[in-house]
Amino acid sequence: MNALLHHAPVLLVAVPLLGAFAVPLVAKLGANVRRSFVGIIALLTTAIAGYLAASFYAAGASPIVYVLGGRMSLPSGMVAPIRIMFEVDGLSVFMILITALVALAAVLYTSSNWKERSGGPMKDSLMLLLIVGIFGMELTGDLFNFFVFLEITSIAACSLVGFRVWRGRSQEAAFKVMTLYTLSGLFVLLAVGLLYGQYGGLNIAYLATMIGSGTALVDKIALGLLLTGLAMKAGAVPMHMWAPDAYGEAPGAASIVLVANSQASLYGLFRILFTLYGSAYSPQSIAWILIALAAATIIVGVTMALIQRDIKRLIAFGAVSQIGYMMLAVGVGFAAMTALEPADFGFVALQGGLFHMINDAACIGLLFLAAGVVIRRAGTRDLQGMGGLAHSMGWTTGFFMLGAFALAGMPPLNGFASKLMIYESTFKLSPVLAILAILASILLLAVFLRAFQAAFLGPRPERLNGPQSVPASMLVSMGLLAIVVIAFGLFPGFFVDKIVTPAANALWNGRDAYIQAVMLGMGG
Amino acid sequence: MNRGMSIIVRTATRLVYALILVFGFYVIMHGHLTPGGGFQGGAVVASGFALVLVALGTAGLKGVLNRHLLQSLEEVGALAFLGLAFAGVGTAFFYNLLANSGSIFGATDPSALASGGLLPLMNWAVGLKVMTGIASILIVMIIGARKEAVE
Amino acid sequence: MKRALTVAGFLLVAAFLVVAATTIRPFGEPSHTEMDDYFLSNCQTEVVANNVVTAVVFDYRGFDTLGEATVLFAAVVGVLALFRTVREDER
Amino acid sequence: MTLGQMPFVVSALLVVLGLYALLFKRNLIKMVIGVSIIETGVNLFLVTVGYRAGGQAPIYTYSDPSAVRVLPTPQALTLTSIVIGLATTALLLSFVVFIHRHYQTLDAEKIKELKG
Repeated sequence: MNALLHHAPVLLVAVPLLGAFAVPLVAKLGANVRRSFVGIIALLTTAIAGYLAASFYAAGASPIVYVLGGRMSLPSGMVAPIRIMFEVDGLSVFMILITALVALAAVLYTSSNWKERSGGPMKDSLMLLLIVGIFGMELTGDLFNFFVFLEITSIAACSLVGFRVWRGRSQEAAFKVMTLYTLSGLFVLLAVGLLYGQYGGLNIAYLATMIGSGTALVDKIALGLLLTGLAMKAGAVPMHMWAPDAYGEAPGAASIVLVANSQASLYGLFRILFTLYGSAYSPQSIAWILIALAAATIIVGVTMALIQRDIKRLIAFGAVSQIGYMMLAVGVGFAAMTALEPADFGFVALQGGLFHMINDAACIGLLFLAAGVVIRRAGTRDLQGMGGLAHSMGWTTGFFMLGAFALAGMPPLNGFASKLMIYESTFKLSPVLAILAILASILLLAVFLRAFQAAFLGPRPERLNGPQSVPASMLVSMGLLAIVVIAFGLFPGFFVDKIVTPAANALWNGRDAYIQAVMLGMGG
Repeated sequence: MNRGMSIIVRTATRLVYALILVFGFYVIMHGHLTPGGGFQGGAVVASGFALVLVALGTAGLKGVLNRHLLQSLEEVGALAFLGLAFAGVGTAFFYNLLANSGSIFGATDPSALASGGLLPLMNWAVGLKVMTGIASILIVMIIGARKEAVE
Repeated sequence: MKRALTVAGFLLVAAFLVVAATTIRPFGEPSHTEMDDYFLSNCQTEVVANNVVTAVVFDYRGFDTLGEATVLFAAVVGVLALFRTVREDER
Repeated sequence: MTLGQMPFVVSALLVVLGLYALLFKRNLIKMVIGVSIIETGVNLFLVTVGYRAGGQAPIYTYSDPSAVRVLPTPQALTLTSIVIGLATTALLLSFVVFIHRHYQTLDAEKIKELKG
């Protein structure tokens, strides 16, 4: 194994971290130097992610273990791992690809040469820190390390939400989000403490073996705390109210990284449920709790989106409802997997749910970025005050429409491909839920058609406050996401085979491989 | 720009300030031998800065505790820590390549000051980072709150 | 109504936490200590440091410390960003 | 439950106390204090988890090499979590400063722009 590939997992965290630390120093050389520096860091990170993914799939998608500060995952004669380690399996690689895509789009978008605003270096630094935190959450194989990265994302995300200090609303949202994030982080920490106290270890694979062999009440308490904390941070009902505030108040490009952040929390939830606990504890009831929360999240997200007038809050509620779809699919998959006779539709559900994650990142990202351009151009966030923007910004109009149709699940775009898989598999478990999901999708289409009509159609407005033309880098960043939307919609089979199936396999039957990669003492 | 608290407090602060700093640096330096370390020592030093800020007022800074200087130092500390973590990348990220090496900081006696490999260096990097980081948070928040009180 | 729900939720969480605290293993008698015994017995030869906590913080779990330093860095940058001077024309 | 488990119960009660402040106090500063108390409770819990009966601090300088020692890992974890708590509190208080600047009040009930 060559050195670059060997160190790729840790470089994925270390390179953006280096960028984040160095940005304020580099910024002293001028705004353009800083922008190119951040751009190079983002490109480098994406390249490492792509390289890691390519070689991971080429090597047969077996888990990679990277031990930080040592060679072996287990010292000779030990039963418990002592060092922190990264563990990369199909699900991690899949999440890394999503994050890398979103990060590249976000950084390209912020590097536009629209008029420089104050605090640029800090914003870039915080964005990179948020990306570092998300990568760390997805790579780490250590529960406490997971908590540390969770807190990095919390702090960076809240600083970004409160970035527009002149808006009282953004401060209010930031306070609310910070409180909830801290609370969810502390729930996770409490659970980590409980598990450490019981089993004397922090490694996920080690804890999974210990939990597999015991039936302590403490495990259930820890599971409850972990699920509550992570569902809270992912923005599931009933703790969803922070999400629209956060997405709505964050600066344009930061919103899409926040969506990736919610997905990373969801990843943590899946990791805990499928890898750490597996089928150890009364999983049927947990699966149904997940499904119920998911259904509530879908309904609340869509109905609240109906009554929004602020374009960013409207998209934000759409994003909340999509988190519901992912949870629904994975809940269905979990129910089918842990049933007495595992049913095959569960695997399709997992595929659909995971595929929907990358699709959601692309189309919600496209919508948020287009909305950011629209807000700057129209000088308002209120849909009633807009109108006729299609006359002067053709590309943005197209991108917004593409994102809206994809999100609502119109063929032949990517949202349709993944939602179809979710509908099919959910129908086999419960037809009512499937019909609910379809109805919610139709409502969502109506919501976005209304928003589209209000913002873009109508007579050419007399005067616009914002700048005249959209910078090329913004168009490129939206174009990147648009390509994903179209490509994944046209060739869903190819992408599901290549990247989604290994991830679904990691959830479906990858638990033993994940544990053995650490517990057999290999690595290095 | 306010003048701080009464003359008793200000005189006492001038006496104690240096001692706090020395104690903080001691805690950082002996982090691998005695209770303490980079974080704890850095917090002690930052509390010394806080004392100066509260007792002498922002006038007490006299340009020494310059905000921009502190920020740059914090970034230097963070980069140094990351660099030390990178140093062992020949084996693994965070590999302690100096411990037991017999060269600098590689003493084999665990009670020697020059033992622990990268540990003392990391303590210094983190100590620098924490003291400057907390100090700049304090300065920014105190000046920001003052501004509001004046308005 | 909302207040009643909050009170109910609070009481539920409170009871949950207190019950959780009473069901853990007895205080002062950790059952699995392989990892910590490894640190205690090998730290003086592997890391050559007398302070085991520092050895854990900077060597065995050094990556956590990097994360922790990053959290502090993020907070400093965040606070500085909030208290920055904003030009009038940006608002 | 035995009396020996009081340390765990006390840390749980601290968490409950902090939650109470967070949920039922209307002053934003008091809510921040509540978050801080929860953090303290969790940190206390982590430290108590690492206690071994009759143990000494895990530092070998000037101490009996054969003594029973408490577990070092929870202390390292607590250190990390304390710094994270500090960062969180600093950020939360900055938000409170700006909320006060905009609304001239610290009453959470009066600051309700973000609804629906």
